[in-house]
This record gives sequence, structure tokens and C-alpha cells, in this order.
Amino acid sequence: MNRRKFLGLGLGLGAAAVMLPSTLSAVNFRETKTSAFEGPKSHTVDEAMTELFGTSKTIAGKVTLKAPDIAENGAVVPIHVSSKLAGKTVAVFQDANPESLVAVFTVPANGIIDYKLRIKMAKTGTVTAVVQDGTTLFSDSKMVKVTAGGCGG
Amino acid sequence: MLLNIVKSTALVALASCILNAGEFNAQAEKDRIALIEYTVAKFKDAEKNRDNFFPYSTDDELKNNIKKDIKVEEFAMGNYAFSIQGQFSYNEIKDMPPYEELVEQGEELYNDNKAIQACFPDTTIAGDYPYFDQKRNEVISLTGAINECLVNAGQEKWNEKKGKMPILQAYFAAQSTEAEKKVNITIPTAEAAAAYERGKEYYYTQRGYLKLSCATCHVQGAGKRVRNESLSQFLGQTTHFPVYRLKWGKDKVANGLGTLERRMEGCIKDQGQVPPKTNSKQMKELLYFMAYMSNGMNVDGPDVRK
Amino acid sequence: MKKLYSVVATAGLALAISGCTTNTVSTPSFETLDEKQLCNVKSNGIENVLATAAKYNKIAKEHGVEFKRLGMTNTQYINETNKSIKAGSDKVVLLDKKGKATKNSVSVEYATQRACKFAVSALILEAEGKKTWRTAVPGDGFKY
Amino acid sequence: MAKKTRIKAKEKKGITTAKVMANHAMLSYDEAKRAKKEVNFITSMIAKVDGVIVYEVSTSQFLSKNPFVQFKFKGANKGKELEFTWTDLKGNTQTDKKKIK
Repeated sequence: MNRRKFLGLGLGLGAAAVMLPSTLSAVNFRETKTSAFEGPKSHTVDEAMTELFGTSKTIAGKVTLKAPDIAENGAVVPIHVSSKLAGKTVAVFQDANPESLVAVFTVPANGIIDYKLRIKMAKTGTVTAVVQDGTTLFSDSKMVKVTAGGCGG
Repeated sequence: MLLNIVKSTALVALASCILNAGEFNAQAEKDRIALIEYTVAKFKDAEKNRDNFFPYSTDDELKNNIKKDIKVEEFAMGNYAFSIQGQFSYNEIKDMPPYEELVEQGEELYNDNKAIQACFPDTTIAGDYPYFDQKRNEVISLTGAINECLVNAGQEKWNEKKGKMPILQAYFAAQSTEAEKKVNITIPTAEAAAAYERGKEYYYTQRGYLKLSCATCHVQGAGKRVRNESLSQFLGQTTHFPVYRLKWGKDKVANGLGTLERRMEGCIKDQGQVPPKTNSKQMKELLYFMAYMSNGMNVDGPDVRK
Repeated sequence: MKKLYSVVATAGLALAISGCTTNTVSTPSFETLDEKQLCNVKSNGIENVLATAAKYNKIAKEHGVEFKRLGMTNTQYINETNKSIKAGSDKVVLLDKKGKATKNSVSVEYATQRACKFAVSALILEAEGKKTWRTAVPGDGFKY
Repeated sequence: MAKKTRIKAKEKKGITTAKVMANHAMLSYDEAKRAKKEVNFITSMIAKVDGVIVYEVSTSQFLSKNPFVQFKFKGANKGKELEFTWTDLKGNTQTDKKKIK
């Protein structure tokens, strides 16, 4: 209860701050698709995907997701998403954490779908990258094993 | 004062190296070359050499996770030299490593400390430590030299494992790497050779309740697994310190960086033994021996590990 | 040529001296210690075995070969066992790596025997190691 | 949040590659609870050249601490300034600039 209240407040502030500079064209998915990020029902990848895109049906292919087979450390998992599609929205999901949506990219006019980021994973799970091209969703998934890594102090 | 000592010993070391090369370091050179030959042979083709070197590894592991024909220089990367699995993460994280800001902090530490500047006018010295001081007849580690410099200048000692110490050392390492320096350990006297031998004996002697020697895991065991950890090879083990470890930096980035001594302590504890004190003779002689085994390899610190 | 002789001579001397110091530290008799007999709590009694543990662990510590397990040195282990006996407890509470009490404990009997075993084995291992370490060195005793 | 965002931007054959590392604890709900701190993480990142958006992402609590992102875009020349802004859950924002090499 507290948490939801707090989140609402945070988003309000965030929205206000974002509105100030000239980012009027920006789509803030945290604001418009709050439920996809934090929704009480969106705990699985499918549910979050539906909240975000209206469907969870994806076609495998045309998207390349690179991630390690075994993470060196669950706190720093490098991810690389790339695609030649002319999609406008790219999303990254994972099922190792209670909420599954990690990030949503809005591809600008000059943008190229070639994104790298480093994410946290609480345990072994599958990372999924989705590119929305028109009304079709293309995806690629990869399982990343997370163990408590490294010996010695 | 210390600068003079360093300068003079360096000169003497250089001179005696030329004079006595092949005398005091003859055994060490033999050991070094034998270690290179062993390591190269072992990783030439893991799958083919299974009977000799990897009797307990799975087919999948040997085929898909151990690289073939590794060059000597590559062994400085630790287990990432052979572990295909680890390489993706390593390369990605190395692309913009978490320690970059710490190297800059190290530069600030250096620029703000006149005493350190006077003791270490040359910042590209990471590959020259530990060295054998002939006047004092003992091994001097970089950590020891930095603290001695601070104390001589009336300043307080730094923690030998984390904090300012590895941060300054990261700056030295980065400078040395940029200047394309190589590991350059000399054995100038009979006493130095004896220190080297003691370090060697420590490395190869079984210790602790698990009866493991350093070599059990990192010579004979290199490339094998302990649980999910690929054991790194001895060759090149000291070239890249200080190291940023993801597990050390989990809560605070500044804690992520550690000196070689910090890493050694953790490793020796895992052997089931009380580790020697960071600045003890035993530790310094062990590091002296280990660094000699990486002689001629590129200094490539700081680096990042899991 | 003469110079070379002197160099070899000093090197030999230095090696002899250093070899000598390390040899005197470890008395060869440790290798023949009978750990099972020394550390048998039933036949020797807890107090005696704990005294044996303390005696040999002190030497192990001086030699730099003291055992450590799960964040606890053998010295801590012996001290904690002594404390428990003095307090009349039959349990020894284990410490974490910062020296703080954990939730885990073992019986005094077990702790005594293990402390003794660790102390004695450290010395036996050290003595054996002097003879065997070269068998692990590539280019020396290690053949592949 | 005084620490600067580290930015490296390089242009080659018309494509600019930007590597960015923001300085942020990225405390997730679980981590904040454990550390008894307030939850806070970056919720959006935007990069612009000449006022035109070249990168835009809405982010969650699952980005690593001191999050790193890399992105590519067309149409910018060497010498132009890349402006990178992040906003976190509490509404803090930080903007840093770097010339494209």
C-alpha cells in the first residue's frame, strides 16, 4: 500500500521534471504504461508485454539478443539488443525478478536498434528482447544462469 | 631519501643484472620457461589433451568452453584467456569498466600528495614491483613502499587492501599499461634468489585443512572447475592488479578495487589456512616469486573480475 | 673465473643459511605425531586433548601454518572451547569472520577433538610439505 | 548526485556510438528494504544533439548500479555536443554534455 502510494508520488514528480525541458515529443513509458512496469498483475513477462503492447504474441527472429550464458555476477549482466527492423519501440523483459519489464526504448528518427545495457538479475532467468514493427512483435530470448560468483574473500 | 635509495638500488639492480644475468636468476628463468611450456601445452587443445590434463572435465566443457591455441600474452587475462563463457561478460564490462572513475581518483591522490610524488616520480612502475632491495636485503612490495613513503613523510599509513591504496595503485597500473611497460622483476643477489626460492616453496606447498597448495588450483588445476568457478592459470596471475571485483564492489564502487594482497588473503583463506600478514616477509616473498613468473608479460592493470 | 667461484660460493652459503633456518624451525619429529591417539577425547579426556591442541597450535601459529575454517582460526576455536568449559556449557558457539557469535554451535567434545586435529595436522602437513612440494613444480618434480 | 555522468561519443562513417555510465545507486525495492534506505532508481534517460532526441529509454529498478548504456544513431557530426539527461524516481535530474569525437 505504502509502496504504491510512494510510487505515485515519485511518478508525479518525475513527470513534472520531465515536462519542463523540451522533451515534449518524448514518450515516457513509465508514465503512460505504469502498469507494465509495476502493475499488480504484471508479474510475468507475458502479462507485462500485454500491458505494454496489447498482446504477448511474438515471432521469434529478426532480433538478436546477446547475453552471457552464465553471469559473472547477477548485479552486472551485460545485454546487447540489435535488429535491422524499422521498429519504433524496443523492450527488454526478464523473469528472474518479481516484476519483469526492464526497459523500453523509443527509437528516434535517427536511431539505430543497437542497444547495450547492464541489468540486475536476482536469480537464473530468461531475458527477452522485443521489437515492435508496425503491429507485429519480433523477439529473441536467452537464458542467463546466475550463481554467486567468484571465490576468495 | 627514499627516492635516492630507490634510484641507487635500481641502478645497482640494473648493473648487477647485466653482470650476473644467468647467475642469480638462472633457476628462476628455468622455472619461468617450464611454467610457460606447461601452460601452453595444457591449453593447446583441451579436448585432445583430456587424458593428460582434464580427466574430470565434461565433453561439453572441453569442446565448447576452453579455447584452443592460446597465446602466451593472453594468459594475463586470467581465466578469461580460455573460458569462452566468461569472455562475453568480460569484454562487455571492460568496454566501460567500473574502475575508470577510481583511476581518476588515484591520479588526484597522486597530484595532491607531495610525498608520494617525491617517492614515485615515475608513475609507470607497476611492473617493477616487488623488487629486492640489496641494501636492506629484503623484498619491497609496492604496497609496502607506498606506506613507508607516507610514514617517512609523517603521514598516516593506508589500509593495505582497499581504499586509497588500490586506488593509487590503479593509477600507477593504468599509467604503466599506457606506457606499454612489461613485468620486469630482477633477482640481483644470492639473497634475492633465496627469497625467490622461499616464495616458490610457499606457492607449491600444501597447506590448510584442505591440504591445497596454490599450485593445486592454479598450476595442476588451471582450467578445471571448482563448483562453477573456472580456475585461473598461474602464468600472468599478477600482471593486472589492482583488480576491481564485482563482488567487492557490490555495495560501494570504491570498495570494489583491491590490492594483490587483498586477493591473496582471500585465496589463502579458502585453502583453510590463516593467511600471512599483508606486509609480512612471507607474503612479500610469495608475491616476488609470483611476479617473476609473469616476467616479460605486459602490465595490463587495473582489470575487472567477478 | 675466480669471481664466478666467489659468486657461486656466496650463493651456496646463502642458500645453506636460509635452508638451515627453515629446517630448524620445523622439527622433523612432528611428522611422526599420532594425531588419532593424541586427539582421542575418550581415552585422554577433554582437558588433556585441549591442552595438546593449544600446545601444537601455538607452534603451528609460529610456523605460519595455522588452520582456519569458515572464518574461524584454530586459536579462536580453542579459546571459545576453553570459555565454554569454564562456563560449564556443553556447547561451543561458532564465530563469524568478524569474530561475532553465530547461531551455530558444536559440542565441546567435537570442538576439542577438531581443534586438536587441526593443530597436529598442520604440523604434520608442514613436515610432509617440505619433502613433497617439489613434485608440483613444472620443470622440477612435476611431470606431465 | 554531484558525480558526473561519464560519456564517450565517437562518430565513424556517419554513425555515432555513445557509451554512457551514469552515477546512481539504483536501489530497487528489495535492495532499499534490506539497506533500510529509500528506494530510488533512474526512470528515464534521454540523449539529444542540437535539441533533437537521439536516444530515449524508460528504465526500471533492474538496471545495474551506476547503469551503463550504449546506443548508436545517425546524422551527427564530430564536434557536436551530446547532451544526456537522466531522471530518477524522486524527480532528481542530471544533465551532462560531451563533444562527439
